[in-house]
Amino acid sequence: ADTVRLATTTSTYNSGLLDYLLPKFEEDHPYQIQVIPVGTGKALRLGRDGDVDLVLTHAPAAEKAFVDADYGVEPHGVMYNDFVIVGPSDDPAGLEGGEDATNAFATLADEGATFISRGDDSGTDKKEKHLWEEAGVTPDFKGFRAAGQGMGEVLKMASELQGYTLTDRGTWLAMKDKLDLEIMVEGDTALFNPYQVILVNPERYDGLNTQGARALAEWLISDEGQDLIDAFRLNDKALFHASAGEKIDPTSAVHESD
Amino acid sequence: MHELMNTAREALHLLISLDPALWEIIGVSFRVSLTAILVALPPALLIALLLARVAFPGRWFAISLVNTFMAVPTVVVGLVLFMLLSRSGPLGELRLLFTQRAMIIGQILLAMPVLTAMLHSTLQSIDQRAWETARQLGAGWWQSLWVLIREARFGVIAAVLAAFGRIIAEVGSAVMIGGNIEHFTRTITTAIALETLKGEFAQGLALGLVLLLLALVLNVLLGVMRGRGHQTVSV
Amino acid sequence: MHELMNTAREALHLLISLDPALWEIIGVSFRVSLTAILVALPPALLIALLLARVAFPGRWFAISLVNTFMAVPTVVVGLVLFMLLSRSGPLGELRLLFTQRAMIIGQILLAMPVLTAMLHSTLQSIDQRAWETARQLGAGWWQSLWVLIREARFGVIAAVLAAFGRIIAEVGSAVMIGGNIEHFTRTITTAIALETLKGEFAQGLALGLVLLLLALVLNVLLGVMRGRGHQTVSV
Amino acid sequence: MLEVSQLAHGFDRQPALWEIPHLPWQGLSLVHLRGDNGSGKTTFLRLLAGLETPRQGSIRWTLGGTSVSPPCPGHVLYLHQQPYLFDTSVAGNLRYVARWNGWRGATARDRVAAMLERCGLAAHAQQRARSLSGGERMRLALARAWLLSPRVLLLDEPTASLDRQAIADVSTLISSLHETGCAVVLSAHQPSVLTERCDEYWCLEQRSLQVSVFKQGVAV
Amino acid sequence: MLEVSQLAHGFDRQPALWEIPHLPWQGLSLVHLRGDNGSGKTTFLRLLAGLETPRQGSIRWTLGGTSVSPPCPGHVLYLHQQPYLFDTSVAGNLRYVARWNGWRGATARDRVAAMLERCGLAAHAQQRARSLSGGERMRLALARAWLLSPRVLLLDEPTASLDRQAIADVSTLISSLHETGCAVVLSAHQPSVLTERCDEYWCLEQRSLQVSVFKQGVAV
Ligand SMILES: Nc1ncnc2c1ncn2[C@@H]1O[C@H](COP(=O)(O)OP(=O)(O)OP(=O)(O)O)[C@@H](O)[C@H]1O
Ligand SMILES: Nc1ncnc2c1ncn2[C@@H]1O[C@H](COP(=O)(O)OP(=O)(O)OP(=O)(O)O)[C@@H](O)[C@H]1O
Ligand SMILES: [Mg+2]
Ligand SMILES: [Mg+2]
Repeated sequence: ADTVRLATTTSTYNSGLLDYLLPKFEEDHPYQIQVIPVGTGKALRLGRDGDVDLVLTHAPAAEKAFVDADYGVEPHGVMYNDFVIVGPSDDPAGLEGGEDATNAFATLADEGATFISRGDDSGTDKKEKHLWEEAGVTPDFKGFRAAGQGMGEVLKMASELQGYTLTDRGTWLAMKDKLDLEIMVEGDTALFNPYQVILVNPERYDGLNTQGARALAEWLISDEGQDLIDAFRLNDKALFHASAGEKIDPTSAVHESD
Repeated sequence: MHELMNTAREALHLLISLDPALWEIIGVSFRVSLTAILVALPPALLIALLLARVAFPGRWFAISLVNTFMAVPTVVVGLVLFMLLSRSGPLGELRLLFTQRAMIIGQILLAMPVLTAMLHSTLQSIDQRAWETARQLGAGWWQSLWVLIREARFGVIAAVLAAFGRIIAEVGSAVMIGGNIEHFTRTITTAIALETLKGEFAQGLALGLVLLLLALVLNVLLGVMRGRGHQTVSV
Repeated sequence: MHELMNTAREALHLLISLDPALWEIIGVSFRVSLTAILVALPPALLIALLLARVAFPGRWFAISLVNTFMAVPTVVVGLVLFMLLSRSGPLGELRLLFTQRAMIIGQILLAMPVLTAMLHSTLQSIDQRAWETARQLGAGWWQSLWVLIREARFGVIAAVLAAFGRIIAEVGSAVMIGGNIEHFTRTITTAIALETLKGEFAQGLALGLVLLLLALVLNVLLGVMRGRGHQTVSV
Repeated sequence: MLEVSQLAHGFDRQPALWEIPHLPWQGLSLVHLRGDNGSGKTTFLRLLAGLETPRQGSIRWTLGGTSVSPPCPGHVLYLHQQPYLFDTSVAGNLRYVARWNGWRGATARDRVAAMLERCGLAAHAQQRARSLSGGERMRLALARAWLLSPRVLLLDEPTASLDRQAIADVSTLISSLHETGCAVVLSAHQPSVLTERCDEYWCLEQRSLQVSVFKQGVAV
Repeated sequence: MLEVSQLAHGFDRQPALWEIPHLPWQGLSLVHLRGDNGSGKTTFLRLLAGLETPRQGSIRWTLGGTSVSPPCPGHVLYLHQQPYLFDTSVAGNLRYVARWNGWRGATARDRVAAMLERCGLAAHAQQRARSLSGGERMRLALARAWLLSPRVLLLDEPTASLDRQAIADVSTLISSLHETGCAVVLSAHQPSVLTERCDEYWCLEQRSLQVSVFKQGVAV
C-alpha cells in the first residue's frame, strides 16, 4: 500500500506544521500520508491496536512504556518546543515575569486562583500533574477546574473565565490572537516538551506499512526534515526546534521574547 | 471480543458499586436533559399544533424549516451559543458560559426541532373530529390542546423519547458550552468523550452502558405507564 | 454580533466561490449519510411494521428497547465499532477502520433506532383497514407494505428527515471511525469540529451554515414533492 | 332563534352547493333535514354549528336574548355522523365535559352518574368507549351533549347504522331531550320512528332549501 | 361452497357471541344478514373473509374444486362498513388492484376504464377518492372489488347512509355483480330495494344463526 497512517497529537496538526511538512515529503516519496489528529493517549492506543503505522507524540513517560511493552519500535526524538503558564492580564495571583514554574504553581494554590486544568491525561496534563507534585500541593483548591478537553478548548475556557493554565507554546501561538490572556511564566527547564516519532511494531500486526512509516520517520530526522522543522514559522515565530540525535538540552528552552 | 466482555462487566461493577463520582455525572446529565425537555415541550407543542391545524401562508415552508433545523449539528449550536455567551459576545454579561444553565439552553435548542417535527406529524394524524368535539363541548383552547395530546399520547411519548435520546446522547454542545468541568458540568457523554480521548476505551464504553441502562429503565417505566394499548379499534 | 454577521457573509462566499475543498467534504458528508439512510430504511420499515402490526410476546419491551437505542451516544457507537473494526478487534481483518464504509456502518447504526421508532409510531396510526383492504384485493405482503408506506407518507418522510438530520449532524462516530482524514473521511461536521478546535469559529460556523443551507434545499425539495396535502378529510 | 340570510357555501373553486336567501327558525321544533348524498346536509349542519365559515352570507343565533354568530359552544352542538368518542372510559368521556364546564367534586360525580343512568349506560361506565356497539356509541354521544343542556342539537344521520331497537332507544332519548326544551335538527335518509316524530321538514334540493312545517302530521 | 362447522367466536375473555354448529351454503345466492347492533354481524363476515381467526370450529370455502380455509384473497372479499379508499385518485384506486394482480399496459388500462364506466365513475376518474360522496365511495369500493371477479362478496351495511337514489344505484350494481356469478352476503338493518332482492335471509340471534331461504319472495 502506498498510504501511511500517522496518528499524532492535535498540537502538531493544528499548528499547521504537518500541513507544511508532509507535502514536501510526498513530493519525493511514493507515499501518501493520512494524518489522524487525536490526543496523545489515543494516538498511542491507535498504535497499540495496529490501526496506524506510526505515531508522533509528546509524552516521554507514556512513550517509554509504549516502547518497553514492544508496541512500538525505533523511537526517535524529532523536535521539541516548550510549555508556558498563561493567565489574565490583570494577573490576580501575581505570577507575571516569574521564571520558576514550580513556585508559580505553589502560588496559584495558595491564592486559590482560577486554574483550568486539561485533566485529560494528555502530555500536557502529565506535565501539569508533575508540576503540582513538585510544588507539593494537591490540586483541589477553590479555583481549580479540571476541564477534560483539548488544549485549544482549555485556552478558550481560561480566557472566558479569566483563569490561568499551562499550555504548549505551539497552541498558544496559534491561538493567542483570539484569547484575552498573556504569558506569565516561561523559560523554566521544567517546562520542556519533546516530541518523538515511533513506528508501530511490525511484528505485532500483518499488513502495516512499516516501510512507508520508516521512510517518513527517517525523513523527519534527516537533515532535510530537520531544516524544514526549524524553518517553520507561525505568526513569524519559530515554534519547534529540531532535535534529532541530540541529547535533550533543557537550557535550549525558547523565550518568546527571543 | 474479550475486551468487550470485560467492559460489560466493568460497567455493571461501576453501577452497583454506586461510585459517587459516577452518580454525580449521571445526576448532571439527567438534570440538564430532563430540564431541557420540560422547558422545550410546551412551545414545541404549540408550534406543532399551529403547523398541523392552522392554515397560514408559507406553512409548508415553515415545516420544511423545522425539518431543516433537525440537521443542525450539535457543535454548531454549541458554537453559536458560545459566541453569544462569550465575554466578548452580546450576552457575555450574563456570565452563563460553562454553567449547567448554558447547557440546558443548548439542549433546548437541540430538542426543539425534533420535538416540533415529531409532534407535528403526530397531531397531524389525529382525527379532526377530536378537536371539534372538545371545543363544542365547552373545552377551552388549552383544554382542547390537552385532549388532543391525550388522544395522541403514543406519538407524544415517542416524540419526547426521541428528543430526550437526542439530547442526553449529544456531546458537541454540552462540551462546548458546558466545558466538561469536573463536578460542575461533566455529563455522561462528555465523560465518555474524555475517556475516549485518553484512549481508555473500556471506561468510556462502561459509561455508555450505564447511560443505556438508565435510558432503558426510563423507557420501560414509560412503556408500562402508557399501557399495552396498541390495538387501534377500527370503525 | 458583528462577528456573527461576518461569519454569515463568509459562509455565503464559501458556497458561491465553489471552493473545491469545500465541495469535497460536502460530497463525503452527503454520500455517507444518504447511503446510510438508504441502507437503513428497508430493515427499519420491516421492524417498525412488525412492532406496529404483529402481536408477539414482549412486543412492548421491544418497543422500549428501540426507544432506548435512540439514547445511544454517537461516541459510544463510534467506540464499539472502533473496537470491533480495529486491527486488534474481531473484524480487524476487514480493514474497514478509517474508511467511508466504516462511517456508513456507524451512521446506519445511529439511524436505525430513530427511523424504527418514528416509523413505528406512524405505521401504528394508519387505519388497520388499509392493510386488510390491500391484502384482500390481492396485494402481496410487500405490496401491502408499500401501500401502507404510501398512505403514511407524511410520517415516513418525517422519519427519514429526522434520521437524516441526526446522522448528517453527528460527529462522534464519524470522527472516531472515519478518523477525519483529509480528502478521505473528512465530513462537514468533522471539519467543523476541527475548525472549532483550532479556534477558527468563523470558519466552523460558515461550514455549519453551508450544511444548513444544503439541508434546507433538500427539505424544501421533499416538501414540494409531498405536496401541500395537509388537510385530513374527516369521515 | 336562528336567522340565516343570503347563505351560500361551496368548496375550493367549485360552484356553491346551494344558496339560502332567508331561513328564520324559532328553534323549538324537531326538524328532519333531508337531501341526497352530496347535497350538503353535513356541510349545512357544520355551518350552523360554526365548524365551517360560510363563503357568503350570515348566520345568527339568538340565545337567551343575545344574538351571536356561531360557534356557540355548549349551546349549539353538532354531533358527527360517527361521533368522536375520546379514547378513555365511558364515564371518562362524561367527566371530560364536567371538567371543561367547571363542575367539581360531588356535583360533577352526581351529574355524570345521573346521565349514565338516564341513557342506560350505567352498566358500561368503566368500559372503554371505543369498544361500544353502534347504538351505545350514539347514546353516549347524546349523553355527553345532554350534560350541557344545549339549546340546539344538530345530529348528522344519528340512526344510519342502528338496528330497530337502537333506533327506538335513541329516538326516545332524542324525544326526551327535545321535551326539555332543546331544539333538534337531524339528517336522515331513511324514514324511521324518529323522523315520524319530527314536526318540521327541511329539504336540500335544487341548490336551495325547502322548508315545510307539520302539525300532528299535517302540513300547515 | 361454504362449509362452517362448530364455529364460535368472542373477544378477550368474554363469552362467545354465538355458536354455529353447522352452516352449509351453496354460495350462489344473495343473502341478507340481519342481527341487532352488537350481535356480531361484522365479526361473522370478517371471520368468513379470514380477517379474524375463529376461537373455535372451522370455516372452509370450496372454490373451483379445491377446499381452502380463509383468507382467500381475490375470491372472498369483505368490504368494510366504511370502505377504505386509498389516498389517491379514483382511477388510482383501481390501478392498484390492476398492479397487484399483475395486469399490465393496455389490459390494465382497458379494464380500469371499463369498470369506471360500468360503475358510473368515469367522470370522477381523476378526483381524489377521499373527496367522493357516500354513494360514490361505495360504488368505487364495489368497482374495486368487481375488478377481481370474486366468487363471494361480503358487504357490511353497504346502504347505511345512502340516499334513495344511491341505494338504487348500488343495488343495481350489486345485482349485476350477482348475475355475473358472484355470491353476495350483505348486512343491513333497514329494509330497502336491495334487501328485497335477496333470496336468503340469515339472522344472528339468541347466540346462534337462523337461516331461511326464499324463492320469489316465498319461504321454502
Ligand atoms: N372538505 C371538503 N373539500 C372539498 N369538497 C368537500 C369537502 N367536504 C364536502 N365536500 C363536497 O361537498 C358536497 C357536500 O358534502 P356533504 O358532506 O355536506 O354532503 P351530505 O349531504 O352530508 O352527503 P351524505 O348524505 O353523503 O352525508 C359533496 O359533493 C362533497 O364532495
Ligand atoms: N376488537 C374487539 N374487541 C373487543 N370486543 C369487540 C371487538 N370488536 C367487536 N367487539 C364486540 O363484539 C360484539 C359484536 O360486534 P360486531 O361489530 O360484530 O357487531 P355488529 O353486529 O356488526 O354490530 P353493528 O350492527 O353495530 O355493526 C360487540 O359487543 C362488540 O362490542
Ligand atoms: Mg353527510
Ligand atoms: Mg357491524
